[in-house]
Amino acid sequence: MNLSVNIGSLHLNNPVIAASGCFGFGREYSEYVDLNKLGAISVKGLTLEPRQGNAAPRCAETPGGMLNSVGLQNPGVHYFIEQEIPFLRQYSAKIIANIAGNSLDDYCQMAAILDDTDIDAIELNVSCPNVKAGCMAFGSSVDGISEVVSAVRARTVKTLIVKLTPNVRDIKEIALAAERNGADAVSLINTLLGMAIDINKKRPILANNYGGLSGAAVKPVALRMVHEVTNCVKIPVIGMGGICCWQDAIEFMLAGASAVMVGTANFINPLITIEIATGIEAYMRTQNYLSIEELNRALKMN
Amino acid sequence: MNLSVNIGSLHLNNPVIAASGCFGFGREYSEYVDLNKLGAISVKGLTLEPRQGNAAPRCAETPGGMLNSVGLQNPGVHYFIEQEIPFLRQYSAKIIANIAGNSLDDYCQMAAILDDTDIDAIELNVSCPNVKAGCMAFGSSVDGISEVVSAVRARTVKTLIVKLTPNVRDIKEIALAAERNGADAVSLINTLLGMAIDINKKRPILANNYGGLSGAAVKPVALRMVHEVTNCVKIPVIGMGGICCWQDAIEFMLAGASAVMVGTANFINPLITIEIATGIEAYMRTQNYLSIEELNRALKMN
Amino acid sequence: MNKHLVEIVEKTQLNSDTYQFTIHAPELSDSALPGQFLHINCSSDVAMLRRPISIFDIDKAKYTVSFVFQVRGHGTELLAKKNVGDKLDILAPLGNGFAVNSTFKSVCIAGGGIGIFPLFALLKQYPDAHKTSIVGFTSVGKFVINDEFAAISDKFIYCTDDGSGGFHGNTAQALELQLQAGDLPDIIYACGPTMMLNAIAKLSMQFNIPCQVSLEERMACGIGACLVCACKTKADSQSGWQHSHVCKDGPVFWAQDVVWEN
Amino acid sequence: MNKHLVEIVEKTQLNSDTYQFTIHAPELSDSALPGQFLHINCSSDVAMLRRPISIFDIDKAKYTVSFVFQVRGHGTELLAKKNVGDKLDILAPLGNGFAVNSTFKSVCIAGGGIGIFPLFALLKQYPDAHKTSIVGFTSVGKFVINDEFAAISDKFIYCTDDGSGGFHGNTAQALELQLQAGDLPDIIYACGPTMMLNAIAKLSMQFNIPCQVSLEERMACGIGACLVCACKTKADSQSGWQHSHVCKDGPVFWAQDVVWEN
Ligand SMILES: Cc1cc2nc3c(=O)[nH]c(=O)nc-3n(C[C@H](O)[C@H](O)[C@H](O)COP(=O)(O)OP(=O)(O)OC[C@H]3O[C@@H](n4cnc5c(N)ncnc54)[C@H](O)[C@@H]3O)c2cc1C
Ligand SMILES: Cc1cc2nc3c(=O)[nH]c(=O)nc-3n(C[C@H](O)[C@H](O)[C@H](O)COP(=O)(O)OP(=O)(O)OC[C@H]3O[C@@H](n4cnc5c(N)ncnc54)[C@H](O)[C@@H]3O)c2cc1C
Ligand SMILES: Cc1cc2nc3c(=O)[nH]c(=O)nc-3n(C[C@H](O)[C@H](O)[C@H](O)COP(=O)(O)O)c2cc1C
Ligand SMILES: Cc1cc2nc3c(=O)[nH]c(=O)nc-3n(C[C@H](O)[C@H](O)[C@H](O)COP(=O)(O)O)c2cc1C
Ligand code: FES
Ligand code: FES
Repeated sequence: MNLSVNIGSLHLNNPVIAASGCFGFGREYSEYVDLNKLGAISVKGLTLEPRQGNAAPRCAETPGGMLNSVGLQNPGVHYFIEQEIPFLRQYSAKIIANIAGNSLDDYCQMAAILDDTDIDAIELNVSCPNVKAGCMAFGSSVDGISEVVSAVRARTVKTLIVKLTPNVRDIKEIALAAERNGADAVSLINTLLGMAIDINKKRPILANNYGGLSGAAVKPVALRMVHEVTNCVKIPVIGMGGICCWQDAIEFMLAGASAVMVGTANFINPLITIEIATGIEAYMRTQNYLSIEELNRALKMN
Repeated sequence: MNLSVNIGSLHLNNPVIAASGCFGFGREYSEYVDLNKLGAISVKGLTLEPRQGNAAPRCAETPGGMLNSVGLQNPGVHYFIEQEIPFLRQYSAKIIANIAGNSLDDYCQMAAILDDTDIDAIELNVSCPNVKAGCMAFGSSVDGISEVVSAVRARTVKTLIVKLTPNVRDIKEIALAAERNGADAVSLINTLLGMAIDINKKRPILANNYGGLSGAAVKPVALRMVHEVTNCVKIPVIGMGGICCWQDAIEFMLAGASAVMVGTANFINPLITIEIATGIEAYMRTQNYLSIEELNRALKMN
Repeated sequence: MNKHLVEIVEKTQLNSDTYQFTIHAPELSDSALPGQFLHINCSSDVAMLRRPISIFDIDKAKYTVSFVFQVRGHGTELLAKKNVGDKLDILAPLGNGFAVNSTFKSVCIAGGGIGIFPLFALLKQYPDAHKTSIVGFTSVGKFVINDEFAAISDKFIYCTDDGSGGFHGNTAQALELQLQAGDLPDIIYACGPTMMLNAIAKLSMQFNIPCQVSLEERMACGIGACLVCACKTKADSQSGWQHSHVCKDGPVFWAQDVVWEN
Repeated sequence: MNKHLVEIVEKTQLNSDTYQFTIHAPELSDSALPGQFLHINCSSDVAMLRRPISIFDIDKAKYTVSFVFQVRGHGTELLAKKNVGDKLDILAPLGNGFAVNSTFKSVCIAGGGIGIFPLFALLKQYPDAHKTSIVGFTSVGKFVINDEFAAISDKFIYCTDDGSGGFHGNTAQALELQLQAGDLPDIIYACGPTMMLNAIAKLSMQFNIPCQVSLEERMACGIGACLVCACKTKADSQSGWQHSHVCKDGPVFWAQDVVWEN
């Protein structure tokens, strides 16, 4: 049995990836998890310059999920290259640099900078709902995504994963535009834009008012979108959104995802990525699947 | 203190409405709930001809929510008029006829037919994700909604509520188009399109493959959309999506909703509509709000 | 109103994953019929749907009703954690019970797996008739409440899919042998997997014996309002069929009224 | 690794909504420091975030750690339902504890509401110093573990916001009176509502006394990975501030390092 998958030229030992923003730069979880046992780590969303992000509170629990409005706090791409890549390179997990920008130029500059570094892939975050300028604006129209993907494609030979927002009417057309313009893979879903109100204070709970919904609650929407996208693009699809256990991961892979990313579930169980990898392996063994591709083809529609 | 609200010319004794598809034609719940204590009942989505709906299974539980793919099973608008209106008229709850069609002509015919009957309002369902033709297709573009709303508006003088789908990029532009074309109010959200897979059978759980997600899980998305819409339209907004307790209802009214609809929560607690109405009243009393409009204005943004 | 907050007065674990609960519920014990079900709130979580569970036994003298359930997923798992003294929020009795006809001289029940549970209270409605019980499980290890069925029946046949005990085969096959041997009851009542019910329905038509089946479908409201629990039944319409609803029009149907799909 | 499955060995209800739990946790009792916290999984539901709760007391001899918490919402409500013998899934010890300096001759703690809990174990680190405890609640009815604080302190002042007992006012006001009267400790440790901490931070600067505060912020991961628990601290950067994280850089901060907003 073979758990490995290829996402473009990116070879993963297994299909479990830590989702961006939910695993820091790997350091924090390295105490809990053997990072060698992860397929890859998508690091916290990077910007050209360091950012302090939004004011607190940045988090609100909601039924079966949570809202966050971190707003891309990060130490900047240069700090990442100098301080974090060397740490991560100690492990066999592949390094995916998640990048976000205010402008097309930001994306291009970061892609060019990262192209010269020892990372394995770039995840183009055009789907963060928590920053004022750029980002999700690019990701929610065919024109926007085409522009940014083709521009970034021209700047890097690294495996290029485009991360899609679910806050659209038809995610298929966005995914197809990413594919057409040179993406090696798409990952989805980023968070759904949501809100929670404190009825005693009569104010939104998040200082930023709106935030991104993630966690178990979004799983049915994520799974449907992954299924839609795997059925229209030819490039690999990385599925995520509410994956909390290996059974959830199997659902996404039956829906056609070549790999899965695990976000919010890490906060509840810091060992969950490894438990999911183990569970996938056991399921494939009992069900006699020899490869992830077989699993990807196993779903029968009603 | 005054709990009554006006939705166009529709006067409700209180802001709690049973959501369409979740309360049958009131009969089933009349054993549990005094229908006189509800603001209104939006009946199961009606079509011109009787419909048998989709195959079973039509329901899947998901974290904090459920998927349904009923697909508008209903006895048709004529049966409703003859058999259900007389029953409902025994109670003071206002009657909202939720109508769905395959084509523009369906909507127009039903509106014209209902215009002559003893109902209080029409809720234009242009947001059902579970039928092949029409419906959500109308509701997910500015052109589609403009066409259907203006056509229906020309056929009826009843209060016209347009029910919006959350499966769009920008619900504000859809709401504004509904307003521009003569809607007296908008109600939102209908269900989010989702999916669940049985990993043992390797098939989608729903016979229809995809279904509509409702219940607590969707609340943050619903609340955000209601907030967006109340801040851009001038007509009343009816909020729904995951309301499970009076506190949830207050969140929606702080977000600007004039009234709320309660759907999935009825399945778990058949008394919930009344408990919510009681809770809203108690909250307004302790917080010294004299009217729902005051509550609608009370939210301070961060 | 059918909403009750009832106390669990007895809890018995029947095997590794099956439990019998008895609740104190005077109104319910008075009005409930075999074949009806309880719609049980298994969680304190406001977002978890209720779970439909059939009535297993009714004790009018003690004002109790009992039910037996197997742990399958999250809801029944939480239910199994409840203890004597805990309160249960239930909607009951829901649906239509079995048609009981006191003139019947001979009745037969056929139950597969968790399908046997609603049939026990039913048999008790026939103190005077000759009662044949055919119960089936995947394997002997899964047997529960066999003794109770054996005790109350005049003829008791048990089956296992894997042949680890009793008749090797399912209850439909066992029933067929009975019928072929000329042991023809006045009525057959069946509950279990759809494939088994389908086979039994065919047998009942072949041997011209009235037959009622209790169907299962995923439910939300349990009272006929949400329409998710659809099943195909025969109708006078052009298509010849309609969608009925298991919670309200059932769960018990006459076998001949059901449209059986293959 | 900081993930443990520990057993609850003692549970005491302190008042209508406050509980003290003691857990058997040898490793933790050995390594944990006052001011650090436990990140507790309150539910069997895989989707509920953990809840941060401070260490209240550490008993190295008995290998136990205890914590005290108030029921606020859904998570703490579920936690309160756990019983002796139940297992708790915790991440601990997390965050940085208070700085303890054995040369200090006189220390003062000021705690408001649930803010008093982390300060108890801290006082025990100062067997020889003169200890002043200022604790405050909204009203006498809310008092918990006052006796323990009184017993361990050389000077004990209690405050109520509504004047229903002790000093009428909050702990910052009570502290101010002490300082004005010339009762100047070597260090002040404070925990409680932000407004109170802000006032105490100002007093500490005014009287030039080192001061540590324990901050609260909504958390998800608890270990510095998700960045949701931001708080503003001073920085060498152009803006003069940065977002630190309560779970990892705190929860204890030097008052002078925090950017206090009004
Ligand atoms: C009328 C009726 C009577 C029943 N009587 C009994 C009984 O007496 N004893 C018994 O052990 N079981 C009985 N069942 C089946 C029982 O309802 C399911 O096993 C149970 O709902 C599964 O819930 P779960 O939380 O364990 O599983 P999950 O997989 O967590 O359930 C997820 C969802 O699917 C639904 N679901 C899953 N399996 C079934 C099923 N087979 N039938 C209906 N809904 C299902 C659940 O209700 C829930 O909404 C009955 C079902 C029906 C419809
Ligand atoms: C470092 C630290 C130490 C703490 N120590 C204690 C203690 O010893 N005793 C005690 O009673 N309380 C303590 N608290 C506060 C405690 O964490 C909250 O009261 C608790 O999380 C509320 O959860 P809930 O389920 O009751 O409320 P809910 O309203 O259901 O919580 C919803 C969400 O908001 C978060 N939240 C709500 N209030 C707070 C708050 N005040 N601080 C942080 N998160 C919050 C919850 O963690 C959860 O994610 C501490 C908080 C922090 C940050
Ligand atoms: C606290 C938090 C921070 C996040 N930050 C980022 C980010 O920096 N870049 C990004 O592409 N996605 C970010 N995400 C989105 C996740 O990577 C993921 O797409 C989403 O949370 C859905 O997956 P989940 O339900 O498993 O968490 C963040 C999510 C959370 C909860
Ligand atoms: C079983 C079911 C059937 C529904 N049928 C209809 C319908 O016929 N017409 C309609 O406009 N909305 C229908 N809805 C959507 C609800 O009215 C409501 O918009 C949605 O469920 C969100 O609210 P909730 O979370 O309170 O359920 C249905 C929802 C459910 C769960
Ligand atoms: S479960 Fe709602 S109609 Fe049957
Ligand atoms: S809670 Fe995740 S960084 Fe502090």
